[in-house]
Amino acid sequence: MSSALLYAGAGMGLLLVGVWALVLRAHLLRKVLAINVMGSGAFLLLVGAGAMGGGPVDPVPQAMVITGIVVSISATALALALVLRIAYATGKAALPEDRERDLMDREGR
Amino acid sequence: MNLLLLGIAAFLLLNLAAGLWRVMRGPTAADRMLAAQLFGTTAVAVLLLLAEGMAQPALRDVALVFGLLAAVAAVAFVQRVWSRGGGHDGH
Amino acid sequence: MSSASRPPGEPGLLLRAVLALLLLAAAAGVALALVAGQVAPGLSGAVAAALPDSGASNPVTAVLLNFRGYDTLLEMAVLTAAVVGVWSLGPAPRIRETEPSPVLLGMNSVLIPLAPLICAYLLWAGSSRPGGAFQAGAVLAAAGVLFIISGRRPAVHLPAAPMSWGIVAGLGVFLAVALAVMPGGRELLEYPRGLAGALILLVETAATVSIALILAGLFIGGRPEDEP
Amino acid sequence: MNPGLLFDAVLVTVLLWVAWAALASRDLFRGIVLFIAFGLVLSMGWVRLGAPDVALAEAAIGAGIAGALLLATWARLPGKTEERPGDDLEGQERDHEQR
Repeated sequence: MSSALLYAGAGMGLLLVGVWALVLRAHLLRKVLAINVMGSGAFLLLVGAGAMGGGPVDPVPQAMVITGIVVSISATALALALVLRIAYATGKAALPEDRERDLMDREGR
Repeated sequence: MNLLLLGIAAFLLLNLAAGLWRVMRGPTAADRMLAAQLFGTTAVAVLLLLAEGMAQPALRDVALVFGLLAAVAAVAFVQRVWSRGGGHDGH
Repeated sequence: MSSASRPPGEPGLLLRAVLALLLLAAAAGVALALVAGQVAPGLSGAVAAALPDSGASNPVTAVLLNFRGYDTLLEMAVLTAAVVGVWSLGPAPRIRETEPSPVLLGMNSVLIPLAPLICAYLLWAGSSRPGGAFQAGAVLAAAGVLFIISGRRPAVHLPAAPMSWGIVAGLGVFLAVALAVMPGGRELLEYPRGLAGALILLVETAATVSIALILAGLFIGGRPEDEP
Repeated sequence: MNPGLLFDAVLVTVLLWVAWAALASRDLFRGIVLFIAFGLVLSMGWVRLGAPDVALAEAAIGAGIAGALLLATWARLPGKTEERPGDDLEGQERDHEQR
């Protein structure tokens, strides 16, 4: 078992945790965190799989991941601005269908 | 030598995991944030150890960036979250 | 999360079960591919072979700005679109006036001048070792964020016009360089030999400034407005 | 056992646990702080994977800017109670004056 395989597996784990939280947590800020964790998992999977051959780490996935990190931070910023809009418009930072559930999360309880 | 450095780095990593206890426990936001700042310092130390242990001097640059940028989150916390008690600003 | 404290709207057991099943299936598929699949040779060799012509000796920088320049060009477009999106949602929220503490001001006076220095260093290092435009831009943006957070009046509302020009400059310069090399039978982004290093440096510098301004613009959270 | 692999195993365990804690914790503020910690640990992971360029990007963006962005957004969310952010129900030690 190599380190690269370990990290690729961890990437898959992060992806799973992210999807799980994205679906089940109601608060929109938490969904943004979940998407970020998912993204990190995908990046780790990509570079980890690229490093499994041994030798020098493949620079192409690395460059793609750097691009991905910068895109994901800008998407996160846009998402956070939209979350604030929704929160100001509706008083709750959750999508309409899970407003009741959000009561727990919104107060930070 | 390499083994020693990696061992110390692993020990620091375990320290970081122990510090997570403070983040989980709180009780105030400042406790959690301070613990996260401590992680930043730990990360700098781990990176410097890895730079020597893996013979990659470029990792010192990563540690440098860490040292500079860990402060940004702390300042954001103090100015935006703590100083106004989590209230929202003018809307 | 105990089931006793679950509020009425909490997702049901069925949803959880279906989700768990789907995720496990996906994980099993990827695990199978990772463990049993053949390891492809990858592109390390190809990149290393073409490196002398690329204008950068750090393979990652060469891939970002030369071999896969399309990615980076379109990435700049995505970043610009993101900042347009945030600014179109409304004006930047007004920050309540607070007197910045002397500790913060003292810290800023140490950290803010350091950021452009480290930014320039990373930009310069990027061609031969880890570093590059994104990392340098992010460090510079951190200085901008510190400036914005410290909440001193002139800093809260940055003048919008120069900032907008700076934001589109990265994409503009990249596009201009990409198109300017086309006469002489070359394709988009096909840098002429010998000039590649200089052109990459030009694109990277513009991208660094742009990325810093974009990240700061995103942090403001809305369209900056000049003083009323 | 290979010491490098042992280090990696510790790192991966911490990484997965921090991610899970950040997404599963009740307290949203705690989730954000754990997410900042997640960025730090992930950056060390990139270093171990042999990708220092990615580690630099992650350190600059994941540890610094994303944290500041999330904290600023959290502070602006309407509808929070008058309590101090991040206080736990079980451990209310107010070291600050009440407003």
